[in-house]
Amino acid sequence: MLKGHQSWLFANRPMITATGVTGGPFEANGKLANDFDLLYEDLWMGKESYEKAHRLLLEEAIKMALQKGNVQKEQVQFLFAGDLINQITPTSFAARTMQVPYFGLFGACSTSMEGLALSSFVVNYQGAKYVLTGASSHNAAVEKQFRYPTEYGGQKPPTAQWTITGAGVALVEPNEPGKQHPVTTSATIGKVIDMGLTDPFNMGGAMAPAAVDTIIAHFRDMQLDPSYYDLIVTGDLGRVGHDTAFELLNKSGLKLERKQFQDCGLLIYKDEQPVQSGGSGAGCSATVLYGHLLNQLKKGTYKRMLVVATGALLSPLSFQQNESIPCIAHAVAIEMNEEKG
Amino acid sequence: MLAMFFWAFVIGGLICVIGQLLFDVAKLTPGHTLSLLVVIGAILDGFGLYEPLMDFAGAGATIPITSFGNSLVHGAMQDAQAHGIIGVLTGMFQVTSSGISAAIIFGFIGALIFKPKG
Amino acid sequence: MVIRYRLILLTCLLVLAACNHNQPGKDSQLALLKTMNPNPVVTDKTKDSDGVDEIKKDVSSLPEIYDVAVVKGKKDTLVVYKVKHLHRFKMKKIEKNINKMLEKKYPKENFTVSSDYKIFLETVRLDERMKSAKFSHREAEKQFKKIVNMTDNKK
Amino acid sequence: MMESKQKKQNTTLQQRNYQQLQQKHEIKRPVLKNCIKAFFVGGLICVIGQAVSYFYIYFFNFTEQSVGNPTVATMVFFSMLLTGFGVYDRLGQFGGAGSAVPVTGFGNAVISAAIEHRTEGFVLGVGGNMFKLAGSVILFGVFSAFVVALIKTLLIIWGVL
Repeated sequence: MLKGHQSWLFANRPMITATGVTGGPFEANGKLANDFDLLYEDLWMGKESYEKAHRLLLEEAIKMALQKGNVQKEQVQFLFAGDLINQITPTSFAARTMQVPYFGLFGACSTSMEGLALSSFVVNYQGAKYVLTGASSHNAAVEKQFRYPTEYGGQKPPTAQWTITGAGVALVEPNEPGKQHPVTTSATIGKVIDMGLTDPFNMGGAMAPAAVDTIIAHFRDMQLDPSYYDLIVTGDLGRVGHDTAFELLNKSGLKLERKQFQDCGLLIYKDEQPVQSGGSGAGCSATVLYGHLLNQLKKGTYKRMLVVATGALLSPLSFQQNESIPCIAHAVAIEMNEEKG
Repeated sequence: MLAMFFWAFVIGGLICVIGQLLFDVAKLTPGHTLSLLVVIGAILDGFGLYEPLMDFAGAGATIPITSFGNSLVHGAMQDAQAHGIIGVLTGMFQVTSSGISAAIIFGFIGALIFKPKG
Repeated sequence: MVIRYRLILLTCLLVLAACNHNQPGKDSQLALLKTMNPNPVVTDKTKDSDGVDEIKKDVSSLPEIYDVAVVKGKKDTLVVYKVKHLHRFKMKKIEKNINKMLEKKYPKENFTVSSDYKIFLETVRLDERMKSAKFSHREAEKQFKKIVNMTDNKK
Repeated sequence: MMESKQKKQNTTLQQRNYQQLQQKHEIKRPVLKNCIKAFFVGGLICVIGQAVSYFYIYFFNFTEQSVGNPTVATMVFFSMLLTGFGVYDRLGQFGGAGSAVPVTGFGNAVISAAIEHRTEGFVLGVGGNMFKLAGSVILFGVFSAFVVALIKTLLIIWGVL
């Protein structure tokens, strides 16, 4: 149900019944290694190209989610997924393997929440019984496309972010009262915001206003106060973007506490890992949400959370042609299903 | 000879500091920085300033990419002296060929035996 | 992995082989490190070393220069010197000056002037070989011509 | 220059305000520290280069003038090994321009691109992409050398020099 200007309220509260999260070697050394279902020791993952490894990450995450949800792939109606590579081939090729009707999405690093919002919408209105949604990225494959060859000795400035290697997939089903699963309650779709920043090594700074815009729109549309959520987590703003977004939000009049406002890109790695400003990539918010954050939700650490995945909609071509970096953010609210009675 | 090592270190280091300033202060990409340094090397040789620097600092001046511009001009000038103006075109790579051919050959060998580690 | 280790091994072997390829004498090993001040060499039996000593003295008197080696062959006379490091910027000028000075003073001689370490090293090696009795004058002359040629196609 | 001016005029007030605010939070590049690191890494590479050239002077028939070519080739060879074993990108992150400006950095640019695109085949991948980073260095080197040498030659012909 449309609420306000750009938000959906999911009255039927679709459930996330199972998730599958895969990661690479760098993530295995990170802070959240225990929240991954499958970690690869090698970036190649036994494949002959990074792009194929990228596909494998997503395929394995999908299999994991299906297995945990005890669902056969033939039962799944739709797959909403995407990644960062040209023409999202890794995701499309994984969809070929899975033989599930498929919507390919591109929202850069915001793909995870774009997918979750759409899946929840479809399930909420009985459009499907089982929907898979997810996003993935592979460090070497993405670096190769967006920056320099992985072995090139270019110096990354401290504002740069580290593209994570990983895939996060969720299985969304209609609500069954009493079942202890996380449910999505609402979503806000963001508009493209461009503040004229051009530095591709400072994505966080470019994406922060998009995140802020979407968060403000969410609270306006849902007529809520920030204290309603005990966690508002952004996708991959990194240190720079996160600080900027925090200041912008407080200036706008939304009263947020620092503890309540976190960032997936800052959660995933240890401080001593050489990731400069934090993690990024389509897989970043997907792996952290579907792994760590949902586990915390189930444990009761958090009651309600708003996940705001941010994406920088640039291509190597566009920034070479001196275009600025347009950005987008989508928000989905998640909480635990009410207990029976 | 020990003085040579010392000055190679200092001059080579200083040229790299110029590069670093172009990275960090002028915010140029590595591609822009290296292209600029090559052009500077060519111009310095045009004024006859690079050769003395090479005498003085040895590898400190021949190893940085600026020497690439220098030796391109050198090759062109050598041929120009021998064959007139057309030599500018034909002599260009006479002195520099080793760096480029080494990069091509080792690049290909590298592609044959190595995989990117990520 | 095995291939990589082999590659490293191969490189090491190559480097080692290159190192062993010619074992120079003890003095010449240090020719680049310290001041050698080698005696003037005359490869031609028929000539004596008087004139050569003088040339050496003349060139040594220049303030920018230390360590001079002079070799006199049948036709050419090779003058090699080391330039004090801070004067290396002006090396081309120094070379020109020496050339001019020598030609003025010894108009009959045909001079080859060089400040190249390599040429210096080779003259020291030549000197060493001359001292060992087995090295004939003809061989010395041949070696000398080789050195002079080296300066010609130095670029 | 023209372009950046135009760009500034095209930005709205809101954009400019945001850029100012963002700048406050941007982590500054440690310029001094980077320069010191670049100095030492770059200097060290040049010292290794000097050692290599003395090696060639000592054991092969190269003079100081002609030793540049084998030295450069050897340095590029070292660069290939370091690139292939995945060391050079780490060195680059530490040394910045110190490892990018020496000829080893040029070698690294060529070799890393060649290795990276091997999966697309040797013709279209390696061949087509080898110079995607280093190509501009060759282009601008050759063209500027052409201009410089042309001017100098003409000046010599006209008797100015």
